[in-house]
Order: sequence, then structure tokens, then C-alpha cells
Amino acid sequence: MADPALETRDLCKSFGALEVSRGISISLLPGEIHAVIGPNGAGKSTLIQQICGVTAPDSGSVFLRGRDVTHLPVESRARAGLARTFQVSALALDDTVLENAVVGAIGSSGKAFRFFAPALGDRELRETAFSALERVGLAEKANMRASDLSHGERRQLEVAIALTLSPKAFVMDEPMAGLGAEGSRIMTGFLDGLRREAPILLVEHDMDAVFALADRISVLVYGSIIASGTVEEIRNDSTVREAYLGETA
Amino acid sequence: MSLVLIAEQVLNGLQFGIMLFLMAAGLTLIFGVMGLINLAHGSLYMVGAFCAAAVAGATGSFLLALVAALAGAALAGAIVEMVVIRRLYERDHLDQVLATFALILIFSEGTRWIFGSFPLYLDVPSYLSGPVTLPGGIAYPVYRLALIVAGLLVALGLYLLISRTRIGIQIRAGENDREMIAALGVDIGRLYTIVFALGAALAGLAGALVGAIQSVQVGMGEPVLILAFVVIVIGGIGSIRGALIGALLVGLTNTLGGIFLPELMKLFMEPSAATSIGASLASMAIYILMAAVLILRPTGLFGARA
Amino acid sequence: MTRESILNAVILALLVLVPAWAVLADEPFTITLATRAVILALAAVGLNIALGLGGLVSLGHAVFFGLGGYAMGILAYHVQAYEPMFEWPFLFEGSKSMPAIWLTAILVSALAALVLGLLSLRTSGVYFIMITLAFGQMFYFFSISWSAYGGEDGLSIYVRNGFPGLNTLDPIQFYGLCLAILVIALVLASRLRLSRFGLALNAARQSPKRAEAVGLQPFRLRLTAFVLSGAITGLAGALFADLNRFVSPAMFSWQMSGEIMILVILGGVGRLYGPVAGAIVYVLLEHVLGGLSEFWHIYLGLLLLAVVLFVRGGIVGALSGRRAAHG
Amino acid sequence: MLKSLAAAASMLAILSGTAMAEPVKVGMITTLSGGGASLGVDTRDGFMLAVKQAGNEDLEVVIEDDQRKPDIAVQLADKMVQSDKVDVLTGIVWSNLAMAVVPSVTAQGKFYLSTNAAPSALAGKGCTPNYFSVSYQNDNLHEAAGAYAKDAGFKNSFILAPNYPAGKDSLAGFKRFYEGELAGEIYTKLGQTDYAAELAQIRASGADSIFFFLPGGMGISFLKQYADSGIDLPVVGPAFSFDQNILQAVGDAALGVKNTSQWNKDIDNETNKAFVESFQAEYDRLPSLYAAQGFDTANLLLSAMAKADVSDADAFRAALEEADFKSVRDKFKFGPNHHPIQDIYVREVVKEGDVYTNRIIGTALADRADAYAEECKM
Repeated sequence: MADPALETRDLCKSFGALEVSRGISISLLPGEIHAVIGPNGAGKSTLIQQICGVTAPDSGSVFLRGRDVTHLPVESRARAGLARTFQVSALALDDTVLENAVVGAIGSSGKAFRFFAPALGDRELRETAFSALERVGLAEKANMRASDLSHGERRQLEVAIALTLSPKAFVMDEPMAGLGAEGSRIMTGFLDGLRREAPILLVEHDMDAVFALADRISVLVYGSIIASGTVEEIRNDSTVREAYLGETA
Repeated sequence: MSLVLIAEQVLNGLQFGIMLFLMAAGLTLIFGVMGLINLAHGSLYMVGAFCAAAVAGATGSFLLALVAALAGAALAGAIVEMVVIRRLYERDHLDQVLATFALILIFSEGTRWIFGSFPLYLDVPSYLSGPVTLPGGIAYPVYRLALIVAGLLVALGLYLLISRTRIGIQIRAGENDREMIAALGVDIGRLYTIVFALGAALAGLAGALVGAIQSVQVGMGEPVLILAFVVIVIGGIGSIRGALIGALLVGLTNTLGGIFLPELMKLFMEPSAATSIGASLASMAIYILMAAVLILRPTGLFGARA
Repeated sequence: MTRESILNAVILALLVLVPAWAVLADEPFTITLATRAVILALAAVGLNIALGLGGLVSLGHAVFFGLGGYAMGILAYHVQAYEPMFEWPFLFEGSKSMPAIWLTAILVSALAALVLGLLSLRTSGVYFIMITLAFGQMFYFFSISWSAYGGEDGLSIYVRNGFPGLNTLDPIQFYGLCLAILVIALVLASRLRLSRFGLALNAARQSPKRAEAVGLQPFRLRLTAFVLSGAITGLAGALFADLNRFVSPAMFSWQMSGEIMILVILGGVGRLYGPVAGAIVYVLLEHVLGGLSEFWHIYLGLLLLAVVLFVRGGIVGALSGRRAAHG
Repeated sequence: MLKSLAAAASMLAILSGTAMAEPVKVGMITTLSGGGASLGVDTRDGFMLAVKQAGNEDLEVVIEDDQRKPDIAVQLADKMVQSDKVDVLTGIVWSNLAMAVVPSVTAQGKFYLSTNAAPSALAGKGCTPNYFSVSYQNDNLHEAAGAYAKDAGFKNSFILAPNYPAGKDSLAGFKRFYEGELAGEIYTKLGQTDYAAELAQIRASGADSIFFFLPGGMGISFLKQYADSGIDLPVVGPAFSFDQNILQAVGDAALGVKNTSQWNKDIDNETNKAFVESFQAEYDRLPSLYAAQGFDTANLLLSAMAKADVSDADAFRAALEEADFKSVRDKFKFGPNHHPIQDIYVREVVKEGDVYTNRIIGTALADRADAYAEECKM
């Protein structure tokens, strides 16, 4: 078995009396899409925050390509190749599509403290940014303002920015949210191809998308992974049906 | 330095802190509920003092003067909220800062235009004037004791208002989740006006109470405003409890620092240099306190959010 | 050429032509006013880096303005009074040379910005506004009570400091010097906003989460912006002190911070020439309204209110017709 | 009648080209807006009253508001010198503003007549020929308070002032003539409004008297809180906290307090009586010290104009030095450093009808010059 691109070991986190992560161990293998599903309040957001470094776990560790990154800040994990997209689009809406992508390239280059030469005139940055935009199909709209993009296009731009990091693993927080049926279909096709770039840890509510995309699914309920397996295994798992699918079906 | 003197100074620090609390409570409430930073809060303090002085001058009644201060400041607050402030809730802090800075200019010069450049007269009522002897032989002005009591009563009233009444529930809801109060069917516009007027009334009351032992003049509000900011930063924005603790801390630091730092300096240097340098240090003491709190707790002692 | 760049050209042309006219018409006071506008504009250009680009609403920039002023005042005072500033480790008598004074002003205010930034950038939003305001007061009170350099009386420097090859006592030559510095600062600021740092800072302002998620460090970016911003405002302070041949704690006052901020917002936050337009208009208003009524602050207040409520993007925004204020 | 005479005189002067035809332009920079405006307003009103009464059409006055900001004051001075081309400047209330303006305008050959601020730096080493203080030297009233404390037999005074240069000069001035012990010496924060802590210290100190210098709102606050503290000691201070424009705001708390001033409305001479009456008639309020100083300054200027051309700086300066005008003070002459030599009185705050005011109860220092005159080389 290949080494996991991303792995958590026994993550525990509580806010006061509320235990939001109870020993979560989860792995993401190269080339796969691993979906994490669960009802609202199950602790999915907190899990993502611990993986990305926004919140520190009380105990347990996070490994990126076998390296312990538990004590690294967000930006160091990002530079190490952990690419995240946001649930609520966090783009710089006043800026152009290209500028948004270039910022990603600046971040991954680790050389933000250059004060004089225009960033858009830097060949390397432009190439990184354009290639990312091309891969998501936004190259033609490079000079549009991000605020003028459609909802789906903004999601694509999110991914493009993540791509500028030459990611080793993606962490995606509900990329289908607010897209509508047609948009979800396009995004599903897009993510399907993206797994070749880097494996994706996908947190998603849209079950059609999850079942269409995921190689493995983990079910998170009250801070614990109650089941983990292939799509078929999860569909047939009685505990899952009881705890989760039963409610939504 | 005798124990009596120290006890008296602690009382002075408390009294100063309580008055700061009245200012800071309104500011922090307004920020907590509406997310607005209001530089013109000091102007409402001034409005309260001027209303009180005008009414006391006309009627001779201190109680009526206090009522006038509350009403005048609340009214000024409500008007300002409806005409200007409510256009600012959706704006960023920068616009709020500039607009309320503009309000300071208008209030200050407007007051001077109406009342003239000369300070107004407002005095302690005869039944509260003079000193009283406390246990331990401390001779302490009755009026300052009354200020402490009045301030504590207001703090208690504020606590009851927020924890027990319908408006209080709405205020707490507003602090936690602005969308939710709309969903609860609360008239947000009205709630905001009420909260702003309440904050203004507290500031106006502080202005009137303090105006009786200080000078009622244009520009009296801004130094207090900045101290109230320090209080809020220390206590944590949005927290009434934080405002109370912060205000008392600032009051005590300011008062005791002014006394003891020069004395402390005298241990190291000759007296006249010591008083001067000690006084300089004392004037910076509360800011150093603020910096220390920030290093330990960037969101203040009781601040929930950044 | 966009309307904004035409407007910028007009502003620059005004800054050259009006003083030129003043020399011909023998109106030296117009030059003084123009110098004041240019120096205040420089201070605001500094603030605009923190405010417009970094989103840091600093109500304490008077700290840097004042430090720049006192850098000039103290260095020149020691020469004027024939009292060496220090004798150990080497004899230093102070300085009456503008380049040395400017360098000191820049270094001192950058250092102060670093320390204050380290403390206050731990917070954001309203906390940041209040904290910068409070630290400003701290400097103000300290300067008032520090009697070695005049305390509240301030320091008078009888003769304007010198610049190699120029007669700085000649109003138009001093003006030219200030204008040159402003232009250099504008060029640097325009390069800065397009640089890697500028784009990164801009992203950190609009979306700090995003900036972190792509490997940027918002805190460091902001701190750097704050230091650069403070350094430029500090330089402006040194020039301002030289214009007045005087420095006092008033330069540290919170009203001063408010005024610098007004210049930026009046002109247009985040616009390259916003601070310049703001400073020109403010100095004109001060001069014209001040002559009309002793209650002119009321009119100034109403005008500011109108700008905030109805003219978003400030003067440059309104005249250039472009909505977004950044980029 | 008087006015038409003056007009006729100036017509004549123009025709005959005599010295009197030389017009003089005065620039008045004073505080007319913001916190300290009442002092500037009185200065201006006193000055302009004298100008109006003189009806001299050769005298033109430009008035500007300095907002109590030094940089604005400097800018206005530049404007007046460069653009209005004034010959004489006057009007500044505050020492720090005067220090910002006076050295540079006198260096440019203009005259400066101070209506109030007279910092020690301009009286001693930094004195200049074109600078005249018509009011006093800043230390004078504090010195007089010290002299009064000595005469009154105070042995253990508690003294306090704000922690800024004028405050330090004040305590130094007091100590120059005071001979007793000090029960305490405190520097308060400038702009401080709560004096509870200081009052507690005073109470605990065993002092037999208090001297304080707390100008403006600070003094109002201090006196009200003092009255309420139950401490009952003799209080003495310079006139600033007991002046006509703030006494009404202090009220009863000030009654009986001794303060020192070189002027009061009951100084018994014709000029002063006429001044007080006409000021009240014109502005419907009692004149303050600042109004009196403004009035004297204008009359000094007018007296010099009658004797010399302003364009002949040496002659004009000599004319100013003579101080040949009718002062509202009993005695007025300039010392060698262009600061007054005059009597300084002790006043007591009293109530006349509904109005709080002062009356003179004695002379603290007679023919007082100042402590810095010897250092002045000119």
C-alpha cells in the first residue's frame, strides 16, 4: 500500500464539555477521493480546521506525506502542499481572476517580501497562475474581476488558487454548496479529473456527488468515525443507515 | 504614607472607575449589538453635562438636572442614530470612524455656538456636599460616595435589564446573531435606536454626575472617551462585565499610579525630579496596563471574539 | 488613459503650476499653503499604505508624524543650543542637515511602528482602532511632560535646516524639495501596490483566511506594511516640523491622527492619489472656511459626513467614476 | 465727532505727507474656536474695543483663529507676514504657540506685542528687540502668590501645578518669594479633571495653605472638588483660575480665595473705569484679565503710531519703549527686556449681586520686573 498523502492519527478536540473530535484517524491515499460525510454538528468543520492548522488539536497528530505537521501554522502547511478550498468563497472579489491566482503563486513561492518589481510582470508567477487557470478552464477570463464571475466559476477559481500550490493533497469544504443541479454535475466531472493532480479529502453534503466521486467514505457522527469503507460498504452499513442516512433518505 | 490615605485613594480610584464604567458600558453595548465604533460617545457625555447645567441653572434642582441629562443625551443619541448612525451599520469601521469623528466636530462647535465659549456652572446639590467621616476616620466627600453608589446601581440595573427583560433578551440575541433577531420578528431598526439611546443616556448621566465636580465645557468628552476605549480594550469588547472590571482596573491604576509612582521614584532620585518623572510615568501607566493585557489576552479579559 | 489617471495628472500639474504662479505673482503664502498640503499628503500616503492596502485602520499615526517631528526638533535643537546630544561613545552635536534628519526620522518611526505593530496587530478591527488611539495618547502625554525638550511648549528651531545645494529658506526651493519627496513616495507606493508584497497584502486584507491557506503570513505582511507606513508618515513629520520651524506635542495628538485619516478618506481610500487630493482639498477648506466663520468646524464636520455617507471612494472616486477603491 | 476728527487728521496727513499717514497693519492670531476660545475672544474684544474707540483709520487689523494649534499659528503668522504684509503681530494666548511664532516673526523684522503669553525663554536669553510683553512675565503672578504667602505667614504650603513647562515655571516662581516649608509638591497630568487623589494627599499632608496653578477647566474642577472635600485651608493662586470668564462656572467654591493679578476691574483710575464701562456696554459682560491686556496692547500700539512710522523700526521701537499710553493699570512701564514693571495685586473672590468677581485687597509685589531681565542682552 502506498504511503498516505495525508493522515490524521487519533485527533481529539473539545470545547469545554463538548467533545467535537474523539480520536479521529483518517487517511488519504494518492489518487483517491476520500469523502467525509456526517450530519450537521458532527465535527466536520473542526476536523478540517485541525487538518489545516487553524485549530490546534488537544491531542493526536496530522501527517502530510509522512511528515508530522501537527505543530506547523496554516501557512507552512500550505507551502508544504496542503491545499484548501473554502465553504464560503474567500476570494479577493475586487481583484481580477489572474491576480487571485497570482496571489496563490506568490504564497507557494514563499517570496512575498519583494516590494518593487510588479508581480504580474514576473514570468514565473504568471506561468504558475495561468497554468492553474487553464486547468480549471478560466484562462480566458483571467482579466475579469472575481466579483463578475458566476458562482460555479468562483468555485473553479478557488480550485485554481489551490492548484498554484502544486498540492500534495486537497482538502475541500463543500465544493457543491449552492451550485444547483447543473453546476454540481459540472463540478463533479471536474473533481473527478482533479484526483489525478492530487488526492482529495472531500467534505460534502451532496450525496449524489459523494457517491459518484468517492473511492472511500468515512462517516463522522458526534466527533467519531462510526464507519469507513467503499461506497457499497457504506451504503449497506446498518449503523450508518441508522445514525445518518436513515434521517436524510 | 498612612493606611487611611491609601484607603481613601482606593475609594477615589473606585469612584473614577465607576464613572468610566458608565461611559464604557454604552460604548461596549453599542459595539456588541450593532458592531459600531462610536467616537462621538464623548460628545454625548458633553451633551449630558450641558443639559444638566442648563436645567440646574434654570430650576435649581439637581435631580431635574440629572433627568434632563438622561433625556437630553438619549434624545440626541436617538436623533443621531436615526439620521446618521443607521447608515453606517453596514459600512466598515473606517467609515464609522470618520463619520463619528465628523459628529464630534459638529457637536463640539454646535455646543459652543449655542452655549458660548465659556464653561458652564453646575454644582453638587447642598444635601450631597461636604465630607462625611467613614469608619477608620476617613473624611470623604458625600458626593463621591453617592457617585460610587449611583454607578453601582446603574451597573445592577443594566445587569437586570439585560438578563431579565424582553429588550435584554433581544440585545443578547443581537450580540450573538444578528440574523437571528430578524428571524425572531424583532424590529431591528427600533432595537438599534433604543440601544444607541440607552448608551447615550448612560454617557449623558456620567457627564452630568461628573460635571458637578468638574468643569462643564466644550471638549470635556474626548479625554474620557479615550480612557473608555482603554477600558473596553482591557475588558473585552461587547462585554458589560468586562467593562466594569476594566473600568475599575483603569480607575485604580490611574489614581494609585499618580500617587505611588512619584513616591517610588523618590527612593531613587532627588524629590523634584522624582515628582516630575513619576508624574510622567503615571500618565502612561494605564496604557502600559493595556499593553500588558493585550500581550496576555489579545481580546481583552472577557472578550469573546476578536 | 482612464479618468483616474487623467485626474492624477491634473493633480500633479496643479502641484507644479500653482506654486509656479505664486512665485510670479509674488504670493509666497500660497507656496506655504502648497507646501503644507504636499507634506500632509506625504503623511497620508504613508497612512494609505496601512489603511488602503493593508486595511489597518490606524488612529495612531500621529505617533509617527510626531516622532519624525521630534527627530528634527531634537537633532536641530542640540546644534542650535550648542549642547552636544551625547559625548559617549563619540561626540555627537546633533544635526542641521535635512538628509541626516530624514534618515533619523524614518528609522525612529519605523522602529516605533515595529514595536507598536507587534503589540497592536495581535488584534484586529475595532480593537486595533482603539489601541492605536490609546498608544497615540501615551506618546502625547509623555511628550508633554518630557521637559528636556520643551514639554508642551515644544521646540522652536529658528533657522530651517539645510539641504546640500539648496537654499531651504526660500519657500519655493523648500516646496520643490517636499514635492520631489512626495513624487518619489508616490512612485514607490504605486510600485508597491503592484509588487508581490502589494498583491499579497491586498489579499490578506480582503481575505486573511485565504492568504494563510496559500502560504502567506498575514501578520508579517501587515506588520511590514505598518512599518513602511509609519516610516513615510515619520518622514512627513520631519518635513512638517521644518516647514513650521517648530515641533510640539500637538503633532502627537489624536486629533492629528484623525486629520491624517480624514485626508485619506476625503481623497479616496486605497487610491494612489487619494491622499494628495484629500490634502489639497483639506488645506483649502481650512483656509477658506476658517476665514468665513469661527464655527467652521461645523461645516467641516457636515462636509465630512456628506463625503462618508454619499460619496464613497472619496474625491478621486467620485471624479474618476470608478467604483472599487482598491487595486 | 472724535471719528470725524481722526478722519480729517488722516486726510490732512495724506495731503501733507507727514509721519502720521503711515498706515499700520496688525495681525492678530488668537484662539477663537475649540476649548480655549473664551480667552481669545476676550483678547480680541478688548483689543478691538480700544481700536474702535481710537477711530484711527490708519490702523488695520487682520484677525485669525489659531485653534490653539501651534502649527496653525505658525501657518497664520506666515500668511500674515507673507501675504497680508502686516507690520505688527499680537494676540497669542498660549506660551507654546508664542514660542512657535515669536522667534520667527521677530527674526523677519516684524514687531510682536504679547497680549498674554510671556514665556521665560523670551524674557531672558531669548529676548529680542522687536518683542514686547504688555501683560507680564509668565512667572510674575506666581511670584506674587509666593510673596503673598510669605506676608500672610504661611509656614507649610502644599503646591501643585500640571506637569508641563508652564507648570514647572509656576512652582519655581512661587518658591522664589515664598520662605516657608513645603508640605508637598505635586505635578498633575495636563488636562486632568479629577483631583480626588491630590486632595487626599493635601488632607494627609498637614499643610497650612495651598498654592495651585491649574489654568482653564482644570482649575474649575479643582476648586469645586476642593470645596466639596471639607478641607478648609487658605488657598492662593494666580489670576487665571479666578478670571471673570470662568468664575461663574466655579461658583461658590471660589468665594474668598486669594489670587494674584496685575489688573482688576476695581483699580481706581479713569482709564480703567471707562474701559470696564464701555466693555460692558459693548459686549454685555464684565471684562476679563485677557480683555484688559488686549485693550492695553492696542493702546500701546496706538501711542507708538502717533510718535513714529512703523517703517522706521528703530524709531517705532523707541516709541513703544516709552509706553506713553494710559493703561488700565495704575503703573506701567517697560523694563530693559521689554517686559512690564508694574504692581501685582492680591485679589479676593467675592459675589456682587449674582455675579462672582474679584476685589483687590492689597499689593503683593510693587514695581515688579522679572527674574530674567539680567540674562537679556540687547
